[in-house]
Amino acid sequence: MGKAVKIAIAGEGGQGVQSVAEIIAEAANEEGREALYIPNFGVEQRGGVSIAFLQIGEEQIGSPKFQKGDIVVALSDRAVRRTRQYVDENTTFVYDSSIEGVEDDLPKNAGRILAIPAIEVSKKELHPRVFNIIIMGAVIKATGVVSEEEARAAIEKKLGYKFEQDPRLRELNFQAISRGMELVEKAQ
Amino acid sequence: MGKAVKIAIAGEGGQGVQSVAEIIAEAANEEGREALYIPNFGVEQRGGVSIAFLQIGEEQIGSPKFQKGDIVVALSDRAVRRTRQYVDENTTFVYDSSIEGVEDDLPKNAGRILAIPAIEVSKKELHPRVFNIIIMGAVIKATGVVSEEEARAAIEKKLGYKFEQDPRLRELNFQAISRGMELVEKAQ
Amino acid sequence: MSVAYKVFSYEGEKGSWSVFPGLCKGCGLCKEKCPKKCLSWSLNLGVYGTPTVEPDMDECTACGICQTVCPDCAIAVVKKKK
Amino acid sequence: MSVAYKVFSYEGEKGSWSVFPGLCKGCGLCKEKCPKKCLSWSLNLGVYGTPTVEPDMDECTACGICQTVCPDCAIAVVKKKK
Amino acid sequence: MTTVPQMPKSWRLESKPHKFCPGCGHGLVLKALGEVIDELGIQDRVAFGCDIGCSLLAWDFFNVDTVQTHHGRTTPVMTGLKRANPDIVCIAYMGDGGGYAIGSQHLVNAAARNERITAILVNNCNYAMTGGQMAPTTLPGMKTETTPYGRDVEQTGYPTQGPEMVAAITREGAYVARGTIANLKQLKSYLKKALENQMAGNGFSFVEALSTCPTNWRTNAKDTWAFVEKEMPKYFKVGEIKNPAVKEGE
Amino acid sequence: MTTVPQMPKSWRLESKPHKFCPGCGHGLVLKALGEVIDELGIQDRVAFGCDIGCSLLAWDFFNVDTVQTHHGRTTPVMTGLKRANPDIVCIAYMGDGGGYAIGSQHLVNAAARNERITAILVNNCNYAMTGGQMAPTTLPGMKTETTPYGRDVEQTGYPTQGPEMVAAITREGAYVARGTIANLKQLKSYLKKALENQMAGNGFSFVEALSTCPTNWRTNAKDTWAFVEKEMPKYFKVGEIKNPAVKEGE
Amino acid sequence: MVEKPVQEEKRVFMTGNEVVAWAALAAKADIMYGYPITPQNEIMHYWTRMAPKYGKKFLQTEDELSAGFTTLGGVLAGKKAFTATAGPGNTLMQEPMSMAEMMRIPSVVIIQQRGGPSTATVIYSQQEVTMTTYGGNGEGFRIVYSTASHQDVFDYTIKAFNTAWKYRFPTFVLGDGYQAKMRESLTIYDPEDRGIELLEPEPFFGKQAVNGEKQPLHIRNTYNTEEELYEVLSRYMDEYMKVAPEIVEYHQFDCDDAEIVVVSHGVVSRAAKGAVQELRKEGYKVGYFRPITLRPFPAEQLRAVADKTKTLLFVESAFGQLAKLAQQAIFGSTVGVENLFKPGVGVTSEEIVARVKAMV
Amino acid sequence: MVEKPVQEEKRVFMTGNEVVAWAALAAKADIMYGYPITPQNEIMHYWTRMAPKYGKKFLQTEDELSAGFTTLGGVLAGKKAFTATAGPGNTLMQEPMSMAEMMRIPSVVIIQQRGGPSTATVIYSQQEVTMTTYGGNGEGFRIVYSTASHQDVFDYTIKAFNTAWKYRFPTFVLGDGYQAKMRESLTIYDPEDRGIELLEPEPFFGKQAVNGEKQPLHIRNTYNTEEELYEVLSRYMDEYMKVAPEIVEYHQFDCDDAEIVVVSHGVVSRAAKGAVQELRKEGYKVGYFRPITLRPFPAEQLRAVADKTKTLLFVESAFGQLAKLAQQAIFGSTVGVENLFKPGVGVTSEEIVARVKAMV
Ligand SMILES: Cc1ncc(C[n+]2csc(CCOP(=O)(O)OP(=O)(O)O)c2C)c(N)n1
Ligand SMILES: Cc1ncc(C[n+]2csc(CCOP(=O)(O)OP(=O)(O)O)c2C)c(N)n1
Ligand code: SF4
Ligand code: SF4
Ligand code: SF4
Ligand code: SF4
Ligand code: SF4
Ligand code: SF4
Ligand SMILES: [Mg+2]
Ligand SMILES: [Mg+2]
Repeated sequence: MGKAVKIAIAGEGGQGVQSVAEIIAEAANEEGREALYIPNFGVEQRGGVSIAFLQIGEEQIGSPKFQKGDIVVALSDRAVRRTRQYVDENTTFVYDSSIEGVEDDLPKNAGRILAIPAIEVSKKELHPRVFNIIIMGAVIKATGVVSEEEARAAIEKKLGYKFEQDPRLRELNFQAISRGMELVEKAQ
Repeated sequence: MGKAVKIAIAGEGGQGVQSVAEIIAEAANEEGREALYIPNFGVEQRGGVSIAFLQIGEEQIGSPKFQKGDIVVALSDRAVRRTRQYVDENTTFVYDSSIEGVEDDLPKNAGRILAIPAIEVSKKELHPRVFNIIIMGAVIKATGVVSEEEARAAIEKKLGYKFEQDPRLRELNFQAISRGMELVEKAQ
Repeated sequence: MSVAYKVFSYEGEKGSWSVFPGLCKGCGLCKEKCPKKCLSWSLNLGVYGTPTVEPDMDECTACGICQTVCPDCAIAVVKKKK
Repeated sequence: MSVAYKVFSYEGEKGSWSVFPGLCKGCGLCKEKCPKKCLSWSLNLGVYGTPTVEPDMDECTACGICQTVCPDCAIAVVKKKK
Repeated sequence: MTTVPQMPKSWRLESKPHKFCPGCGHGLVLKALGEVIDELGIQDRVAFGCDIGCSLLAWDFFNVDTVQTHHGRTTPVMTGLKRANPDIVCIAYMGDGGGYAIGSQHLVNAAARNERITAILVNNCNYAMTGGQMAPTTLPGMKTETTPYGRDVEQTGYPTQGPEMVAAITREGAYVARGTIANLKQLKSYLKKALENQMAGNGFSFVEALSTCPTNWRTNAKDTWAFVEKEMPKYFKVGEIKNPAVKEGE
Repeated sequence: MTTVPQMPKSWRLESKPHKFCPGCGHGLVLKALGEVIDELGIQDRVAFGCDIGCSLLAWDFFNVDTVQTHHGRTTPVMTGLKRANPDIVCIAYMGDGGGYAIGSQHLVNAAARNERITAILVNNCNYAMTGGQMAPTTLPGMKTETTPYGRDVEQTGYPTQGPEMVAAITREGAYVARGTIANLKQLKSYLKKALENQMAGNGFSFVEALSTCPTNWRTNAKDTWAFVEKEMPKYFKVGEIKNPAVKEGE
Repeated sequence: MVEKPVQEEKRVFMTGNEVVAWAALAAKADIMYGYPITPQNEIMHYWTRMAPKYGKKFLQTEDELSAGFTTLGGVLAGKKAFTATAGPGNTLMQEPMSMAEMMRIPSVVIIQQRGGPSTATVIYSQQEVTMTTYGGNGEGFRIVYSTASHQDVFDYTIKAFNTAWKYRFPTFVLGDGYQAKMRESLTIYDPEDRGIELLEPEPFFGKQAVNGEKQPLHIRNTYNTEEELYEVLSRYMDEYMKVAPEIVEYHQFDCDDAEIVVVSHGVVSRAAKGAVQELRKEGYKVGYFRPITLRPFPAEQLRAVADKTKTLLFVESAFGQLAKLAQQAIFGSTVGVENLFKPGVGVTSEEIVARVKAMV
Repeated sequence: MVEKPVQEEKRVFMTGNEVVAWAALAAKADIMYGYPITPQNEIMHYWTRMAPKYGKKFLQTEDELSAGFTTLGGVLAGKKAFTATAGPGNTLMQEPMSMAEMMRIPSVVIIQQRGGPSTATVIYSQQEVTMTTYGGNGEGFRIVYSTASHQDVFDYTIKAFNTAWKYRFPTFVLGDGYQAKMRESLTIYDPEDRGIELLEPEPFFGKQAVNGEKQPLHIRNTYNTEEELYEVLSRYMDEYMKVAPEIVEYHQFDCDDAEIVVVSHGVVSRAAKGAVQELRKEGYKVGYFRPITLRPFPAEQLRAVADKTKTLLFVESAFGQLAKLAQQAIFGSTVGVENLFKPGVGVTSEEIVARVKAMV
């Protein structure tokens, strides 16, 4: 059994981490690979840090959650603190460079730590709404679990009905993927 | 451990079998012997056959109910049919001779079968109200678990407050015990 | 299935009155409700060995109240057709 | 215990108006209820990273309704004594 | 003419005499109900559910499909049955303990959802089957096994007003009444309307029947009647509370 | 003068910001309650019980003794507490699911027994904590996760009239009202009277509060207000239903 | 001042349900919450008669859920509260007791087992063993005493209050319909006269403020993350395992040279005792083992017996509910196992004797 | 005519709760009764969206007691009725299911386990094993399938309906919060296309009269005497024991030469599988055993494994609830026992690997 790639993405409620994970999972599934995605959930409907656990591999995935991720993405200060536990020396830890005051909380034991300016790019270059798609690009670049084409196809499938009405949205999303991939490339 | 004497007394709701068993049990207890009395009970408040299981011995009694009694007393046709199961070759089976139509239902395997005219005696000689005390007399005679004096004392304790008001009642009850004992003696 | 019940029947001017001792539990509800107060305890025993009831047919109007209030359907009253 | 909250305060003719971004969840209930419609989204972010509110103190009457309807006690209004 | 007992056709002969005590009002309620089933000609499509409580003794009472359920749970069993097969005329038969105490969430929610079933609740002012403890309907001052010194309303409240409570949460379509075995004709008419209301698909129907329990009341026939006729109505008003056939204000 | 949040004294600072969603009405009900506790000066002798439902998020909300109970079971826990120590001012805080569905037997029986506790029920027209299913109080036609095509009153009945039901089984001494977070002054006055009624030993007191759940309603601030102010009162009448201080007929 | 309910040691003759009421008074219980169910009803009947004389309270609730939860409320108030139930009522009681387990709220529950499953019979069984020891959605953080005689009922009901408050695990006294309804003799006494110290319950809620200051208590049963819960449960299990050896009780005799050991609990162990005594008289090498605590289970003690004997004969008025507890507890033992299972009915000495004879 | 919900085999990617809804449709379930509880809610959400399209029904009840009892009502009407719950809801579900056991009313209950005891967490655990297999005041006359993957969830939910109606024991599909909420791929299909015959439920009630005559059915759960009950229970147990071998299911591999066999069930067995495969690659002699039916338990099958290996390593997200079932089932075996118990949290392959390595 080839080991599955383990991905955790965490952020605040509105940051769309769950849909990023879901889209990647579906893209992988479409390719016929095995994907398992599970969100964290609890008693609070809002307010907690939102975490998506995603694994992609060639064979049936084992435990739905994992102790250490291959790539862990944190998109807010609380998310940084909450996801440290999933990091070890094999982990690539990605966080948004605009997050303030977390220097001391970064997982020092991580294999790599990448700060990417996703929030800034989304606001300044693209649109805040595609922030999570930038993250998606970053994740697929960092892990290689799905190709850019597959990611595009998955987004098309998910949001195609919206793109019909406003084709510019398609472009925006696709750009967001590419930019996300670039950000990781640069940070490496 | 000396074996306890096992007694089952069964009758219709109004026949007072439970108080007979209770009084005997208390008499035995007063003497410092070990007594265990348990009534049958079920979902019907009325209408079922009432059975009292009583055991008296020198040491703590074992199981509260038993499979075969030393003496089994049945005071109605339904009681005869219901208590057959508690009879074996060591059992003395006592029933009221006025019960009709149970000839075929009597436990043929009983060690002894005694028919006693308790109902008749109570009606004709004493008073229907002391019917159960006659039965009590019969039981203590057949088993020897308590002496006549002790039985009287127990009745005094239980009904003394009534006897205060009407001393003739005391006499009636004591006579009932004696008559019950006689009936068994004669039937033997 | 049909079950046969023993019956004590009484005839009167106004009708006939029957009690089924196999059903009567001797509760006395009928007796209390008879407007003519013409029911009394009988020597016949009911299903639980308690007395059942019997009517004084001179008084009984065959009004059927006793039948109505019997929780065990132990009484059957037939009013004579006039 | 006492907890210190960051505060953005605004002074106006009728009184002072403060919001505690550490408490504000950006629900907008206050904004809808302001009789003067003088609250708007601010660039300051609240506890969940969503915008908090700020008043137009030229309009604000320090009536305190926004404080009352805030489920998180994120607003404090002090009316000037006349 | 051979004289035979005048039992409702829907009664099951094989289980008679029934298992209720002498003078028990359950027998009268079930006689009224049996006659109504006969009159409506629905014996073949009635399902009768009895609760745990003395009502359980009716598990083989009628010649109709019958299920004995758990204490307080007859309402949901019959609700589930009705939802799955609306052609069945569903009767949930229970005591005051089963309906107003342990099963009250089922009763009020079936009423609120307007389930098309008929609930019949026998109010005998006590928990009879378990030997006579206080019920929600026990009268003030009444002695029971758990109110040995008489029910103290300061401590335990007043008798539950069941039909009034049910009426308060039902809307149009519901039928709610309180009858008594002291007026069998009226009780029968309530039961009939309750079943008709179900069959018409109008909604929930509920009849409380004031009943007797001479065993636990420890009353003779005279006192039994006196209690059900005179004492109980002091706290429980007999009559129809909601009847969809009667327009509001009429 | 340093500017500090104007929280009720009885609120527990350490647990603020509280765990309710943005715009949640629970926060407003608890603000009103906190102010009442402050005004009555009873912080040291209040026990607060919260249900399972979003109310559980209030388990460390106040600086008063607090117990988080089971779904629907806050009423009995607080009843048991009050019975054992009548000096404690007992508040049972629950949602519409906890109070009118799974815990309705407790609610109606506590009311019937006239337990000297105060029950506060937050009506947000849905099961919020579990993600927005139909509640007994869901409005006709309203979409929820279990009524995806809108609540069909034919199938599931009309919104439960809780205070009306409670009022129907209580006698003298009970206080019953329905307030709304859209009128906080009034809600506060109801909560105050409810607690005073308990403290006076009069009897059960019950306040339903119409509240908001923007998360499951999926409403923005404007629609949130519109729903609680305009839609809900169509089915839920705000006002006092029973007040021992007011004589009948007044 | 109200006088003590039990003034001096005395031999009495009463039903087990009456014994429970007396024992609760002797243990200084303050308040009973309950819902009627046969065969435990008379506990409430006696309590409601006697309690007011001693300033004790009672509340009849609307169901067993409420009986359980009001009991927990009573405990929070700092009172010795208890309840009693049976059968389907015990099934419902699992919900409140699972809360007691999670929040470590001491509480005492008397169970008088009846036939099962469902309503079954109102009479008797030993079919509530699994449920009483491990019921609810959890790990059985609780203590269960199984009584065999009225003396036990008295002693262990008193003890249950101390155990519950000492260890803060809900504590069950497991009787049955026979014990509930039968009359036999026992000696009742005031525990303090015998030097048994009765623990004073501490109020959780409603403590007085000291110098106008009071640290309020916040207790919960819900956790946000799996890890938080795991940590709590691990701690509870550690504590449970640590105190278990102090709590465990059992009774055994004639096991040393026994080829067959009869293992039974509760009222059935009376029949077992008689049978073993009789068989010994006849020369059979038979022993007797009775766990008194079913939870925690006297595992080491039974294992020691199993190591020396050939066969354990489990005798129960159930389908092996005790046998399951025992087999899991002494897993690894190769002792032979035989069963005499009579769910819902009593077992007599004669049957056990016959069974043993048939085995050898 | 409404079309079939599942027209052709297809690979899908969805949550476990959605899988349950599809499986129930595929099994021709008629009606669901339910009460919300996390993590099973989405079963109802999907059902209420899809069911009306296929003429299916739904009732949201006032609590789980009602959900269980209405389900039994639905079954009496001759419909394939089912419900789903979790945690404290499962605790309450024991009351109606004890009635189903006594009256042999087939019924299907989906359990998505969450943390316990009490409200605990809404997330995940394997702590409802004891309760689901043996809950209520009885003897566990029921069948429990423990699923490990979405494919299992689909297959065994369909199977559960057949099992329940064939044997007339209430049948549980035991999942958990992870399975409920995670998304993974599986193949859904119409069972009849695969030659799986779906049993038609017979109406208990509401049968049509034939020639104006109808034999009404009277069913009860209460017996008057202990002996009557004993007779019924003995008959049930005989029947249960007789059919158990047909029902039992399990999965094992690499056990033949294993020195350690990892025993786990449900979602944890996925981690176990991965761990065993990895360990084997590294040359460790490790085997894998997974009971699929927890009740009846694959006792003989596990015993055969135990007879050949040195140690069983029980791995669970609970404190040994599976281990208890297993140890009782294979009592007499002297196999060594080790545990990796993590109540309320998941277990990963890595942990199991580490544990096994530490053992050797
Ligand atoms: C869960 C549960 N709790 C308690 C009982 C015991 N129980 C059986 S009948 C009954 C009371 C019945 O009273 P009611 O419903 O008024 O009916 P009645 O016997 O008075 O007709 C009780 C408490 C039970 N069977 N199940
Ligand atoms: C016995 C039991 N059943 C179900 C649940 C799941 N549950 C938790 S909260 C809740 C609904 C809460 O709704 P409501 O009481 O209206 O409170 P809200 O969240 O809307 O404030 C449910 C069904 C539970 N915890 N326990
Ligand atoms: S028919 Fe009427 S008058 Fe005759 S006995 Fe009956 S009640 Fe009395
Ligand atoms: S009412 Fe019926 S049962 Fe009662 S005494 Fe009269 S005839 Fe007999
Ligand atoms: S104080 Fe009044 S006017 Fe000023 S912002 Fe608030 S609501 Fe508006
Ligand atoms: S009401 Fe309060 S929390 Fe909401 S936006 Fe206004 S200040 Fe912020
Ligand atoms: S106990 Fe009462 S209610 Fe029950 S059958 Fe007897 S009289 Fe009727
Ligand atoms: S889900 Fe609704 S009720 Fe719950 S905290 Fe959020 S807004 Fe409030
Ligand atoms: Mg009653
Ligand atoms: Mg709600």
